[in-house]
Amino acid sequence: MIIHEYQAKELLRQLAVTVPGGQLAASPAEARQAALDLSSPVILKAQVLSGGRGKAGGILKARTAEEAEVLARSLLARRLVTAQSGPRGLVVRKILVEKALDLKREYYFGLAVDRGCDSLAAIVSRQGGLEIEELARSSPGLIKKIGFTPDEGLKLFQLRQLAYFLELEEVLIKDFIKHLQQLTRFFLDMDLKLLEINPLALTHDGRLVAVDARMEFDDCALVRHPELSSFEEENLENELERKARNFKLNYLKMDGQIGCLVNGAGLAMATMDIIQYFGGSPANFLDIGGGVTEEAVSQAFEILLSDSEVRVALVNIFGGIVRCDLVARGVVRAARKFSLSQPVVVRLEGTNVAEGRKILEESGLPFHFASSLEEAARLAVTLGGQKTWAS
Amino acid sequence: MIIHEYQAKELLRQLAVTVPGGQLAASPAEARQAALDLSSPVILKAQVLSGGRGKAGGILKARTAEEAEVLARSLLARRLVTAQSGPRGLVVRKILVEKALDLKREYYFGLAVDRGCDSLAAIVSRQGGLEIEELARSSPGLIKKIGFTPDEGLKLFQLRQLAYFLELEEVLIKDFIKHLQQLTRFFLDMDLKLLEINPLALTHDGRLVAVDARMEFDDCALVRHPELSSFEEENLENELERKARNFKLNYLKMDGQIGCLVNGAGLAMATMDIIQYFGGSPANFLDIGGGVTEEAVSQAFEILLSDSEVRVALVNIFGGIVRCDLVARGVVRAARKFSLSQPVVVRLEGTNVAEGRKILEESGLPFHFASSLEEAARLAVTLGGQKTWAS
Amino acid sequence: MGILIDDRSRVLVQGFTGREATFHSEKMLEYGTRLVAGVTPGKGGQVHLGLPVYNTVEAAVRDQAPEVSVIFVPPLAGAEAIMEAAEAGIKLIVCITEGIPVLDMLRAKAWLKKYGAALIGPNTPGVISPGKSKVGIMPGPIHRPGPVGLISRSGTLTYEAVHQLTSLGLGQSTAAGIGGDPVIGLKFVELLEMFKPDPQTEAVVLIGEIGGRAEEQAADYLKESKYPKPVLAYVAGLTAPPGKRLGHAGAIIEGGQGSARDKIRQLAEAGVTIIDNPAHIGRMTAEVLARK
Amino acid sequence: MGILIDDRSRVLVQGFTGREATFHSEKMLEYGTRLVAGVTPGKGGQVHLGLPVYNTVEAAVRDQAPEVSVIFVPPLAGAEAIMEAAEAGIKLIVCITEGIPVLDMLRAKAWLKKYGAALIGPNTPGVISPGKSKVGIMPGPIHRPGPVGLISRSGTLTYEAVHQLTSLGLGQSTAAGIGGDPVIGLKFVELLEMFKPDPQTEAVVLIGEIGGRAEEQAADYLKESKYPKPVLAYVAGLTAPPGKRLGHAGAIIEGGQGSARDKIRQLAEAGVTIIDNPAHIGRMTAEVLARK
Repeated sequence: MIIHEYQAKELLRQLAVTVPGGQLAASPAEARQAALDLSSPVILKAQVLSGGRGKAGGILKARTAEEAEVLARSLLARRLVTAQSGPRGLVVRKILVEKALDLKREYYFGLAVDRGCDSLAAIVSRQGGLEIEELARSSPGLIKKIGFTPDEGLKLFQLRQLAYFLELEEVLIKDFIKHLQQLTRFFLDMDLKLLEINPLALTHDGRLVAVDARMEFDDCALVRHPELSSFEEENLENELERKARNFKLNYLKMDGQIGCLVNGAGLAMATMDIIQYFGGSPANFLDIGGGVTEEAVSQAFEILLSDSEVRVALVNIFGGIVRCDLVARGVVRAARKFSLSQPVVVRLEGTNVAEGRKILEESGLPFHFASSLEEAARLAVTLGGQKTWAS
Repeated sequence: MIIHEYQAKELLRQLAVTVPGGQLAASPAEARQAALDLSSPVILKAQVLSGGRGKAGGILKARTAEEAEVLARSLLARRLVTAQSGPRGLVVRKILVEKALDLKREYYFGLAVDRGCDSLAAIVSRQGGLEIEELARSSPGLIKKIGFTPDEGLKLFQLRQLAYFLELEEVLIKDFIKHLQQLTRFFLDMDLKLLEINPLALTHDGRLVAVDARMEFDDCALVRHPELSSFEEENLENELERKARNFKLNYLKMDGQIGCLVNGAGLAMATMDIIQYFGGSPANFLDIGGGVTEEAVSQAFEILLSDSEVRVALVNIFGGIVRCDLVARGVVRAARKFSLSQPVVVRLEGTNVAEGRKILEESGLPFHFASSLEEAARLAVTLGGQKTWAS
Repeated sequence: MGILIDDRSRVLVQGFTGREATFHSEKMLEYGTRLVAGVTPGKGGQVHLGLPVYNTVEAAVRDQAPEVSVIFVPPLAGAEAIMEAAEAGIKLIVCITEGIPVLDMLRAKAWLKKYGAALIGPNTPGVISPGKSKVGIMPGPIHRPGPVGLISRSGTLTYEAVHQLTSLGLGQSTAAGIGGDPVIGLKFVELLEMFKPDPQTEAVVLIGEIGGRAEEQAADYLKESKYPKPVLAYVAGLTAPPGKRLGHAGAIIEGGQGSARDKIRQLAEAGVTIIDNPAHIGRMTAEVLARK
Repeated sequence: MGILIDDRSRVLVQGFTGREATFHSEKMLEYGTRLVAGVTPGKGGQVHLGLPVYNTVEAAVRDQAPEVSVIFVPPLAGAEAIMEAAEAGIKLIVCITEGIPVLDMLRAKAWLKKYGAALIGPNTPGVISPGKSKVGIMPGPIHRPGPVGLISRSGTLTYEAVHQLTSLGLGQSTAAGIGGDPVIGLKFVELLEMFKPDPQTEAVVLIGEIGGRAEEQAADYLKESKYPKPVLAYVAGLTAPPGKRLGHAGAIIEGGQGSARDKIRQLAEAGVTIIDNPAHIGRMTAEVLARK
């Protein structure tokens, strides 16, 4: 679970890490008031769950309260299209208005799961502001990475190594180390997968300030941290995704016209890929998972069909734990409720395939049956009747 | 630093570990009142910093309040001689009066530094009450030991192994594990070297109770735990030892007549050994350490001389970090103050030996000089004028 | 032959008496897997599916000497179960459990190093050496013994691949799911290394997906080792949007790294036959084997 | 020859600019020890005693390539200093610091394993190969090069032993203090193993004391290895009362174990010549060497 910048900063503040003074604004008027309260100039930062906001025009400077109001109106009116958001972009519901700071130097600090080493890593860079992956390519010499295990944590001498690598002034080092210890503790206690402060800036008056912050919590561990559930509620981009979450379905809205209902993440990705392979465009990723109920399948199919862009649905099930008959019953139930208008291509294989087929056939609903993944994908693309407009 | 049973039990109570109801008594009348408050029968337990109290008669059962008073009077009147106390025994200043419990089974539980493996160990035994070393010799099959590191701690599955090894009833296991987790956390957080609950008893009404408890804290880590300093104050057996502690001197009172002042623990032990080798008996262990000051040497020599049993003093210094002249000055200062009555044998070697010798010679005090360890020891024993009466 | 497991492998089930474990243990027994015992804390001494139940793996190992353990416990108990198996001396641990927190898994991995145990998973369908032993939850009947080694990060996509192979008459030596999580045990490289000397295996199919660097590492390994058998690969996730988690905790394109395109390019450069359509896994494998 | 250090050993000083470190570094330089740099966080870039000072061991190793580090830092920083040295690639770490908490040392020991570094100490006077290099705080002038290897758990008692040897004309190949703490690095066994092939060393003297099992382990090792050189031992603490800490954190008789009497008996059974009077260490060593 990724949380918003303003939420991450609130957590940092609780950890006694300095963040810029700021206020959250949901309207141009609130942005204006925030600029007045903080005294201009201020920075307006669109609160969307995506990196690359700056390049996408989601971070703007306002010299006056009036300018803050105008800029806030423009931000709130549109969807922000970033490198990660997909072409539809992301709705800007809230803006973080922050006091503009006079920065002397900008660093990068991050704690992350290092999949390559099966360890955790603390990463700093002498240059901040850019994406760390970009920096790693362009200027690896500016980056220092120290691996550590959850049990051992970061040792004091390692924190000193990071501090001296950044060439921090001696007077800042003690505080820097103390903050890193607290952040590491927080990372471990709260099951984070990523904590980035970028830039971590040195102001002209000699303070280290977290100018931007990004936190990702481990979804698998959220059950250990009920205090995070409010973030979870708040941050689902999409109504359909929220509904899917309630039924423990893995659903992700995309930009095509062929809705997919699949069991298993790998098969679901492969299904999307083969749709594209044959010139179609998937409307979503949807993995119903292994321990699914008939009710959840029905909900999943409803969610899929409620996407108004879906022109054809493709059900691709390879029954293992999941039984084909259970899926068939769930699909039929949802289709009946929805007075199905789109064509539905169904490919069933594996556990209880005969029973599943029978249920679908006897439903009287207009299902198109395919006997292989290839046939199913071709048929769906044909019925979808057009090439994708996504790249 | 070893703390008293009643102190250890207070700490256990704070960790939500069940201990018998009890009151501390410093007089027979208090013991009587405690027995009345707790309702007899009660157990009276002499609070001395030594194992083997039971065998030494330091743990007694009183069926009535009157009996409690009588037994408390006898305990408080005498010195308790245990297997570890030395022949002089230990003064009983306080008695822990506890409700006698109806025990069904007795176990052993311990957490300790395992020097053999350079790790920590959790140890349980199906039989409690005895010293664990004795049990390890007589019935190793009743003992289970699990090693762990401070960073990894004890894993849940290891705690289950301990619980199932003890053949605890299923209903007790959850609590047992929870308590062990808390004790382990406490052990690690507070820098313990030993935590023993022996016996850990199962009562007839199905509760696990810490009937006796022993805790040793790491002296080197006490500076991290200022909250423990009150225990430190309270628990020094001997006035001289207390005074020595204030000057960071390692002093331990023994039962002989030859007082020793030495630099270095190994050399101090060797000095005691050679005194005994030649038929004498050391009055103390005293290591003045490496970073000692003239003032501390003076205090050390005063402490040594204030032991009324000391008939002769032996100063054995091999100057390395410690300079012989500094020691000489300290010794002279104390000797002057004390109007020295006992003979003092001095053997100096190493850094600044000539200056040291000169200071002693010019003091006009009656020092006996020896040029080697052997000569010094022989001379001290001769001047002491008698064989040791200690074994 | 095949790798990892065979008909002599003695298998323990952790979390034995649970609903899922019971269902799949029955299936494994039906398949012929040599289950010897199960562990469920608090149920020690019971008999379940005709097998003895123990409170601890330690006790089960002492009495029944299993070499392999398959884990069906709740997510938050998963890492502990792995550590318990390793400490008790189990040499191959197959962890079916899905949703183990990543910090837990990092702890478990550090632990495994100390005990020299191999881990498959977590979040895997398991391992099957068709006709010999099935340690996992995959549908047994779709498999046939044969010459193809299969290593996959995915579950049902593996079934799809096996189904295509079997439909064309191509059996499998061993099919192993390595799991879809960010932190897993054995990866492509280690299993490729095991397939290398296996006389039954004539070709290896890799089923990869976006995220992580396991495919890239496999490419490096194959290039350096001059791998003696043909290798094919399908990588899922060409259409996946960056920065989004797709079902598998591991399936996410992170900061431009781990994209399907990159993985495919690197595997191709290492001489791997790329399968660009998931419906052609069987067909292309048959072609490669025919060409040999 | 000798063991551990020689005149080519490049030595780093951790906690370099402190009072004690400065004093002893001067003495080491006087003795001819090849000090190449020092570390004091916050003083990087300074020059101290003519040597460069670094903020981190990492930086010092990068620039000056020391192989040995000697640690003079406060007790609560001791374990960290050991870990820092090990991680930076230092292969021999001599920790003079006294009073490091035991849990800290357990962490440091686990850490050392990962990096394959050897530790001498803590709470040791250090190591000296007379005439070649002195890495520690022992008084240099009492030593002479010669045929006796010395391994000791004590500080000043070692000086006493060396003094006796040198007075009788017997020099030392290497004298190593292994430290008086409960958790230490190399012990008797590892150093005996190093002395075994050393051509300069003709006899080894062990100075033990109560507490722990290092002497017992040495006895076991000597028995099993059929050690080819004569070994003598003095064990301090025959008069020590049980259960009391005698100066050294390690010098305590625990629950009837680790008594001087037991250690002496086991060493004697292993064929070690027991020195029963600490004033006879030199004399008895001379006798044993004369008999050879």
